[in-house]
Amino acid sequence: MDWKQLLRWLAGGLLLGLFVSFALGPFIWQLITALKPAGQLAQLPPLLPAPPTAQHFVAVLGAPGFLRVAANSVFVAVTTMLLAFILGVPAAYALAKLQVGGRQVILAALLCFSMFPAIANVAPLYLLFIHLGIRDSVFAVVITHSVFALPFTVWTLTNFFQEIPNDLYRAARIDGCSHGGILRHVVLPLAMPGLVSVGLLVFIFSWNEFLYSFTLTATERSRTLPVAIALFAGLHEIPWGEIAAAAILATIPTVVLVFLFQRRIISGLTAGAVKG
Amino acid sequence: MTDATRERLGRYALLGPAALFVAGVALLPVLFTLWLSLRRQLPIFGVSRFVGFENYRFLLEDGRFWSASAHTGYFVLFSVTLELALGLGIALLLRQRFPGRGVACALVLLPWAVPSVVAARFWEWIFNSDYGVLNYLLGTSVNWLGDPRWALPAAILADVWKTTPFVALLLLAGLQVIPEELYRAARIDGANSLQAFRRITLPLLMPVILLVLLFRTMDAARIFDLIFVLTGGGPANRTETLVVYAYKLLYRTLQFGYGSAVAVTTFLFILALSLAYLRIFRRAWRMREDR
Amino acid sequence: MDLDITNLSKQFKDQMAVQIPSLTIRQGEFFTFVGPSGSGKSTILNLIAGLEQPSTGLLRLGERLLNDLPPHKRDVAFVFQSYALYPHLTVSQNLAFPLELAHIPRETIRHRVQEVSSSLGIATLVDKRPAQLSGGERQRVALGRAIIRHPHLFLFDEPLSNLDAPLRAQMRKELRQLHQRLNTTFIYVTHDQEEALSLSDRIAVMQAGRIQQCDSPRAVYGQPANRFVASFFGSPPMNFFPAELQASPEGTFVQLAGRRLHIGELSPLSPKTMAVTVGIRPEDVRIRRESASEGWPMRISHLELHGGQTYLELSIEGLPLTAVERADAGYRPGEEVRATVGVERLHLFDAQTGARLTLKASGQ
Amino acid sequence: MRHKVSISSLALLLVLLGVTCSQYRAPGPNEPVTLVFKHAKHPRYAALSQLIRQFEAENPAIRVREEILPSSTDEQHQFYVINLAARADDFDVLDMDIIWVPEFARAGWLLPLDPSVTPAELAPLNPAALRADWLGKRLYAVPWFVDAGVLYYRKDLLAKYGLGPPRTYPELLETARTILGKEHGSHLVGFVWQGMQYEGLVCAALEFIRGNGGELLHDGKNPALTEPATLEALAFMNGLIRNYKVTPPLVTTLNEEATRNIFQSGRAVFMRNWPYAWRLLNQPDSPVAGRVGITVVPHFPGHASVPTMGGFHLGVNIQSRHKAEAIALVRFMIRRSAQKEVLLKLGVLSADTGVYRDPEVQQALPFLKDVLPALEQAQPRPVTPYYLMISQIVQPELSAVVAGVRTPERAMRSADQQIRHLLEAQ
Repeated sequence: MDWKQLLRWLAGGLLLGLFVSFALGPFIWQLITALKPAGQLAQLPPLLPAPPTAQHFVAVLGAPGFLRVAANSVFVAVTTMLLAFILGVPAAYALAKLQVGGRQVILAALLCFSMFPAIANVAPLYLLFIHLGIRDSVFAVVITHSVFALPFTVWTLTNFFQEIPNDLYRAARIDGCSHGGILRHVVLPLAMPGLVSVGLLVFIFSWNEFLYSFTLTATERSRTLPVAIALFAGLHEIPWGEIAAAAILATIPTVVLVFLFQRRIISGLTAGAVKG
Repeated sequence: MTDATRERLGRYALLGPAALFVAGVALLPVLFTLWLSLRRQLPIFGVSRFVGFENYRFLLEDGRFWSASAHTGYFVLFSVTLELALGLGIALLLRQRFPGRGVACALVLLPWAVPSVVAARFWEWIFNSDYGVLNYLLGTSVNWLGDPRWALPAAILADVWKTTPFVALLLLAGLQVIPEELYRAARIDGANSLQAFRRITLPLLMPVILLVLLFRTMDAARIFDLIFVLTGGGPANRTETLVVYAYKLLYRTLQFGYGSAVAVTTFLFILALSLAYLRIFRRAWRMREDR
Repeated sequence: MDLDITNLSKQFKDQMAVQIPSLTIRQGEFFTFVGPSGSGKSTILNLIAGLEQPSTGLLRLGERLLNDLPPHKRDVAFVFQSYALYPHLTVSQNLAFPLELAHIPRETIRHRVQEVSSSLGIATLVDKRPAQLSGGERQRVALGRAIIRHPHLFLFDEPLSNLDAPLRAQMRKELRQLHQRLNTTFIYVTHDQEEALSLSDRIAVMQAGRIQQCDSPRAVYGQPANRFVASFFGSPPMNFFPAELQASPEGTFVQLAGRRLHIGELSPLSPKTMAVTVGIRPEDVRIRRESASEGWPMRISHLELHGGQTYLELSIEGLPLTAVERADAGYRPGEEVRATVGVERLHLFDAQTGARLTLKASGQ
Repeated sequence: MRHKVSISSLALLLVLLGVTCSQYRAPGPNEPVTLVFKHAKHPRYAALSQLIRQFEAENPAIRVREEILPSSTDEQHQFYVINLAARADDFDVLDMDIIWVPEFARAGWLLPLDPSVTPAELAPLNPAALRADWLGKRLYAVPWFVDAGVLYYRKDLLAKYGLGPPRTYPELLETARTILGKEHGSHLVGFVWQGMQYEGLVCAALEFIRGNGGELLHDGKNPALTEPATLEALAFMNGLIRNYKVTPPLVTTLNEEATRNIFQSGRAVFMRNWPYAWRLLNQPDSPVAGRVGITVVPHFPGHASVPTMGGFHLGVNIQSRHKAEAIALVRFMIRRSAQKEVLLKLGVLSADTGVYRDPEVQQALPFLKDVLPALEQAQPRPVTPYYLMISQIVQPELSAVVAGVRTPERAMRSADQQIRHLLEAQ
């Protein structure tokens, strides 16, 4: 390796190091905050907690209903993902593989709905759920999340499905597959990497979403984590340590998923991103 | 029924459930908001009547609306540009093969896994000019969120932190499909890395760049949570964006009609931008396919 | 069972992709649609398979009307250019797939998979996935997936074009043998004229969605129905020259490159002269050394060696002419030669319509 | 194999759907009425549940379910607006920030309480707070607990230099400058208050303005922003930051908690805040525990202190299906015994002024004697249904003054115009 190349590697490593610390910095700071005793929170220095304390984590985990809310969040995110697939996969398949009239228009219209400011349509949406009688239920949240995840799901999956060679799809029809059979036997297994990434993105979206979840829920029966975190603050008093601890705890599942699937996300999006 | 009609019906049957849900849950509220925006609806004045485009006409003379538009434009321009530049840099670095690449990828992706309300709290804590870690590390005492000159840039920084991973990820995906041979050919033709980047990477990546621009612009133009938590629109309204303004009109002051009009106008701005992108987008694709 | 095609057409937006007034493909026949890309030949296969719906027309297999049947009920098998093997299934799963969908008992399936894979020489590969196979092996698996269903019709869409030359030659032979063994109708689509000639019982030459000629390989090559068909077959391709046809009491003559050739009687020629195109296959050109007195004097501009043969590039009055000679004849570039062509070897086409003009005398 | 997985997950989904749906069932005829009580997450709200159990014990036919809202007033307000505008009937009793009461009442979302709640019941309640509950001749809510701006000071520092708690703003300025001049080297600042662009800024600014005899709005309809008293007060606020450097520029990011954090870490001499901070400042791990004094917010010479009144009020959703029961709960909550619990257990200030004379209370919470004058002098923000609109107009202008990007004259002229436009538009 000559010195020029070495220099390039060093520069690249340095830059990457900078990026990574930019990405990680706020996390680490949040973790430090979560470990600081309450009295030290509004002080700097000391930079590091002395001594570190688990009091905030204990308080969060021990808070009444926190586990129930965490379970709600898991249920909502997983079900949202499933529903987005149940609705989105056939639609994406139809758009990708069957000559559906007005395909461009359908895709554009889908995109349009995701452009509308959420704060404006949350109130009418809420009215709708009152009429349907499913206010303050996880299902109201699930339905909303999956519908607002649909444009992304359909767009990305349509692209994945288009990457599947037409001949395979024709072969399956000759071999006796119905549309459902083609989806099940050919399209889904082949688009698995894409499904994994889309599923993960939808999961994260649902896990993190606040405004709809907040409006559509009223009690711990249906509340999700971001809403619960918003509830940590008192009227004037903001328990920074507990918020930091709750934020760290709430981020862990998505972080674990990102770590588990990062390879899949990248390879999955490759197929989808390219054709737009 | 012939096989052909059955077949055609089958296609729409596949689209049906998705269309039904979208129409019910997404379209209805939008229509309702459109309808509201044509009304003067002020419960505390006891007013509820149809006024046509009166609300939209009033937008023209509402200085606060225009300054919110300007802030939104500023926010979109700088956050999206920065995210694109940073994201591209990260993507180019991560394309190289090196030990620990997977871990680096995952680490860079992390901010994107944080709920945006929580991310805003992170940054509120970091920007605190008294005991925030940013001033501590920089050795400065800048009033990040309280100085009219710094508040919007600070919000942009927080947004860049949160969404650059998404941009980097999509760009990285786009980079991975550019065939390696092209770079080898360029090297043989005597191109240096900068030229290779300009002549090969950029043009071939253009469709993905445009896709990223589209999604990011759509999101950035609707920025709400982050600014609402960080500054609430202040100081001196210098960070008030369109959606923050719409929120205040709708939920703080119950101007349902006018607030809806601001929301609808925001939507129209985004729509116009997206259509412009899509147009460029289609052209870029055609160019690529012709090649 | 014969396949009857009546009045079939397929229109895509503003373009007529296929138009076939009538065609019968007989039971057990190896029938090939050949033509350049975009000539509509693959569309015909899709229409027969039911992957696309015709704009008009009827498809009948024996007594059965195919039009309203979904693809898998038409009793056809399809072999794709890309093989279309399911990448996530093993070879045996690929083979078994259509049978499983037809709810055939598991035992029967296993038996048939075994039988087919051993007959195609892929028995050792059954547990591999397509990605682990070579091109030829994939091709065999694709064939196997078609055979295993015992269909009435085999449809082949350019199945050999992804293979390299030696493998292609071998697969051609195997396909031919397979056809003999199965004694089922094969409908084959290719753009490769050589493949069409060597494999088929009958060939339909397609251009712009229409059949230009439908006949045996010998006839298609020997009596091309028009200039397009003539130019499509043969390697090197047929030479064409503008010429004039002159009718006189002494008979009919062709005025070609300064010479007047008597070609015997020609069926009705109303004007006394007409513009024609003369086609000469390279192998019909006979070359002599300069010492000969007969024929056109020419100069060899270029030689191209093809194994045992040499392609000679010549020119008459500025028009190029290709001839084929044995390689050991020892011609050199720049050499002056004379070329002759047997009158009975000339192909005459109407210069305007391109249709073949038939000589009465050389009729038989 | 694969499709079996997807089918089973679908089945699981359906089962779960069924399970959750089955939770919904209508109450039988003999079951007690269940009231839904929506309230914010107030400090130590667990104590509220005990109070509610007490109510249930007295009224066996009524069950009360608490549904807690985030304490962010924005999120609370948003929630109520969406629900009340939608005529939702699934909650009966709600708690409201004092400034929402006229708004919700005017919008017709609240049930008038005046025939049921008797004058005798209202008599002990803080009269200034109660003023916000009347619209026209009807009573739409009752004060549940109250709040008033107070001035916190560092007892130890003032004592060190032989100074007493300031009564006027010039005194405060002088005291702060004296101490800052002597305590240089430490990161001490003089006076912190809420200067972020939000409702808290209006509360703080109103104390400066009213302490100088100025007003925001006369009679709930005439803007008074351009009057000299108002402008002077705002110029003083700006001067605290830019001329006297007693208030740090970062005040533009401070809300209640941020000011408390600064003060609690021992880095400010004075702080404007609400009484809630007292308990936190005196926690064992607080650096300033035991070194804090509390007094009425200052005024300008020749005028009186007017702390801004805050607090929460209880009302009944007009769509409630159990109006009588809901009113019973509201009346229970303003009863002397309940108000005492509110003060002692919830740690908020009771609306019932009589409670403060209770010896038990005086003994348990001795600091109340310093807070009581503030509660007695406190005035609500302009009582009008349009207050929130006016506040939305005033907030950015006040913020512009505090951030130093506009002069008080320019800012208030602009606010004045917008408010006039708004009030004419009705």
